[in-house]
Parts: sequence; structure tokens; C-alpha cells
Amino acid sequence: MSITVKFFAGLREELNIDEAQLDFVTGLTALQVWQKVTGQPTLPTKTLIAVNQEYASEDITVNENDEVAFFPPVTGG
Amino acid sequence: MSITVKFFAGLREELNIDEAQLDFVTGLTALQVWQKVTGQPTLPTKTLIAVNQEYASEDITVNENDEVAFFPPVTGG
Amino acid sequence: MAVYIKQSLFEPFSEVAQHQLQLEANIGKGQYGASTIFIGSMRDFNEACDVSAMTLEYYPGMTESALESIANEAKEKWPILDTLIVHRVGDIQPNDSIVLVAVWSAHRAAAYEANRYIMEALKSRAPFWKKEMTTSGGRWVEKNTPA
Amino acid sequence: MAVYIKQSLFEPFSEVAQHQLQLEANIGKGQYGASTIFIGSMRDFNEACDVSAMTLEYYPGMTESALESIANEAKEKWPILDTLIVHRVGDIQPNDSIVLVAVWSAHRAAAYEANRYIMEALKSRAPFWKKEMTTSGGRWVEKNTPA
Repeated sequence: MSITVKFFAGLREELNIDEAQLDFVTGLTALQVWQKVTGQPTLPTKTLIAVNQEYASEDITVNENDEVAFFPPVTGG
Repeated sequence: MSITVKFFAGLREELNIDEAQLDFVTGLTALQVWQKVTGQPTLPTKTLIAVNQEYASEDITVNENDEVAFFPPVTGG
Repeated sequence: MAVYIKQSLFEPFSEVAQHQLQLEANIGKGQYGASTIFIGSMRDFNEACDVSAMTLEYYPGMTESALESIANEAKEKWPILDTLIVHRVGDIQPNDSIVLVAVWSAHRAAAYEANRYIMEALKSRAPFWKKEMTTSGGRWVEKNTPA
Repeated sequence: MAVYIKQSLFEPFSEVAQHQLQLEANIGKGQYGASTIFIGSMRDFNEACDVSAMTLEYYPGMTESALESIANEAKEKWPILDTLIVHRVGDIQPNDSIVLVAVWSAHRAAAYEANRYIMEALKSRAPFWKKEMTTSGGRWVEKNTPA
């Protein structure tokens, strides 16, 4: 029972974390996932969050086995 | 000293004229060119006129050696 | 900037690829970041209204200069690097390509907007006339669809 | 409707031609009257700011589903017959194609508008990140140009 946490692009490089596993706790929000994995109290400005590969806000509650991702503004195309 | 008169598409088929030569007369308008060549007093609704391959109105005065064309609305593309 | 009137079937992708090679030879590679291509082709209306083929008439000389004027207008209105316009004339079968408009620019907005501008101007001003061949004979298309 | 992530150089015209053959096999020839193609490629900024190459990162899984959602939205908003989205990832050289969007429809307005919609949505929502390689190292592109 865990949560997979992913980081991409500049955020991945700054934190030097690609992917982490976090023990699941009931009622955990995306922001709390960020805090637990990075040790930082807030998300950098403009950071985007995806839960199970869909955009979400930092106050969303995550479920066990969810995949939570954090990344900077997208720059494709 | 003459004027070349051209007809295209439906107009060419209705009149059964592809191209005609008309003697040049000073002060001739595009409408008068139409009248002399076709024998009809007015242009069919929506007929377009080009003088020397540029769009023009029926009251434009033509010059010797001009090319005057009459055709229906365009339907390319 | 090029304008071609084609009397027979043309292959739009190879026309664009060929023109792009010339463009790269002229201005260098990596100069454009965006290109847009529009291809209009003949639809097959067989079942709906018996149109089996089409003939496209044009005004040699005026048609080419009208298309060149339209391309020049687009170049004045938007920061574009190059344009290619190809238009088919003569006897056309269903699925044949009729018109190709390609625009190259540094950024996408100009490429999209100039391409659409050229197509709308072509539809309203370039001297081409379509005649549809049906089982009961030919009929001239009376006006263009607005979009 | 297809979405492809390409790890190496792709040739946009052959991608479109190949997809179009499949489309014709599926829905019959002569069904579409309009197609639009957008190609975004890497510009060569060498002289201006020393960018010699680029790396494109993506989020495997989410990127594909974001592109599929965008294509579906376009299909709900406009009467289009098919779409193709191809996006390059990994190491990219100047002049390489980065993105290809193709839309097929009966009439031109839908093909133009849906194509632009897909590109704007892709730029704002699809998880891709560009890192430019300069003589002084790599730098992440901070935000996309609006158009």
C-alpha cells in the first residue's frame, strides 16, 4: 500500500528525484505528498500536479496505489 | 486597333462565344463592349468583369488592345 | 513564393516536400519553425447526387496573377517566409487533390492565419470555375461554399 | 484518430500520407474534402543565442492520454473525420520536425479550426518539456510562446 510519486523536467533535476514511493495514509492530499517526499512546505510557483495522469489541484485527496506527479509548466509543440 | 473579348464557364457556354475581337472606339466602356459583342443590353446578375486580367466595373473605359473578360462568380478551391 | 496550375493529377505531399527543399536551399535550414498545409480534394458525391467527375476551367494568365497577388497580400499582412499555391484544372476524379496551400513562418500564428487568408481569398477571387458531371449531363457550380 | 510519440526523427509528409491511406481504407475514398497539416520544427538559433540542440522530455502514459483527450475534444467541437498527432521526444537537432497535427474533414472551416485548437491545447496542456542545449550548458524552457 503505497503511492508512486514522480517528478519531471526542471523539478526532477532540482530535487534530484525521478520517482519515489510513499507509504499510504488515509486523507493524504497532493500537497502533503509533496511535503513528505521533498521536505519543502510549499510547491514552487506554477508547479503542475497530475494524479493518475490527470491534472489535479494540490488539495486533492489521494488514494492508495495512486500515481502523483509534479512538474513545471509544459513547453511542448 | 481592336479589343479582345473573352468569356468563361457558364457564360461562354450560354453565349457560345469563347473569344471575340472588337474594333476599338474611343470612350468605350466595358458594358458597351458586352453590348456590342453579345447584343444584350445588360450583364447577367453577378457577372464579373476583368480588364487586362484585373477585376473592373462595367463603367470602366477601355483602351485599344485591352483584353476584356466576362465570367460568372468564381468557384475554385 | 510559387504558384502552379496543374493540368493533371498532382501529389500534394511531394509538391510541398520539393518546395521545402528549395526553400531550405535558399534561406538555410532551421529558419522556419512552423508550416501549415491545406489540401482541398474532390469529394465523392456519387450516392447523394450523382456527381461522378468534375471539370475545372480557369483564365490562363489572370488566374496565376490573381494567386500571386493573394500570396503577396498574405506576405504583407503576416511575417511569413514563403508560400506555395498549387491548383488543379481540367478533368478531375473523386479523391483527386484540387488545391494545395502551404505557408512557412517562424511562428505558428502567422502560418495558420496566412494559410486561411489565402484559401478564403482564392475561393472568392481567383478565376476558376467548377462544372460537375452528373448522369444527366454537366452543371456549373453556381457559388462557392463560404467555408 | 491516432497519437504517436516518436523517439527519433520522423518524416511528417510520409506520416500523413500513410495515415491518409489507412483513413481511405477505413471510410472509403472521396469522403474528405479538406485536410490541414501543421508541422512545428526546431529553428536554428545558433547565431542569436547559441542553442545548438534540444532535448524533449515527456510523461509516458499521461502525454499520450492528454493528446488523445485533446483530439477527442476537437472531434466533439467540429465535424471532423480524423486526426493524427505525432510528437517527437528525446534529442533534437535544428530543422528536425517536433510536432505534426493533421485533420481531415468534409469542409475547410472545421479542418482549419480543429487543427489550430489541437495545437493550442497541446501547447498549453500536453506534458512535454524542452531543454535547450547551449554552449554554457542546458537550460529548461520556462514557458511556451502564446502563438
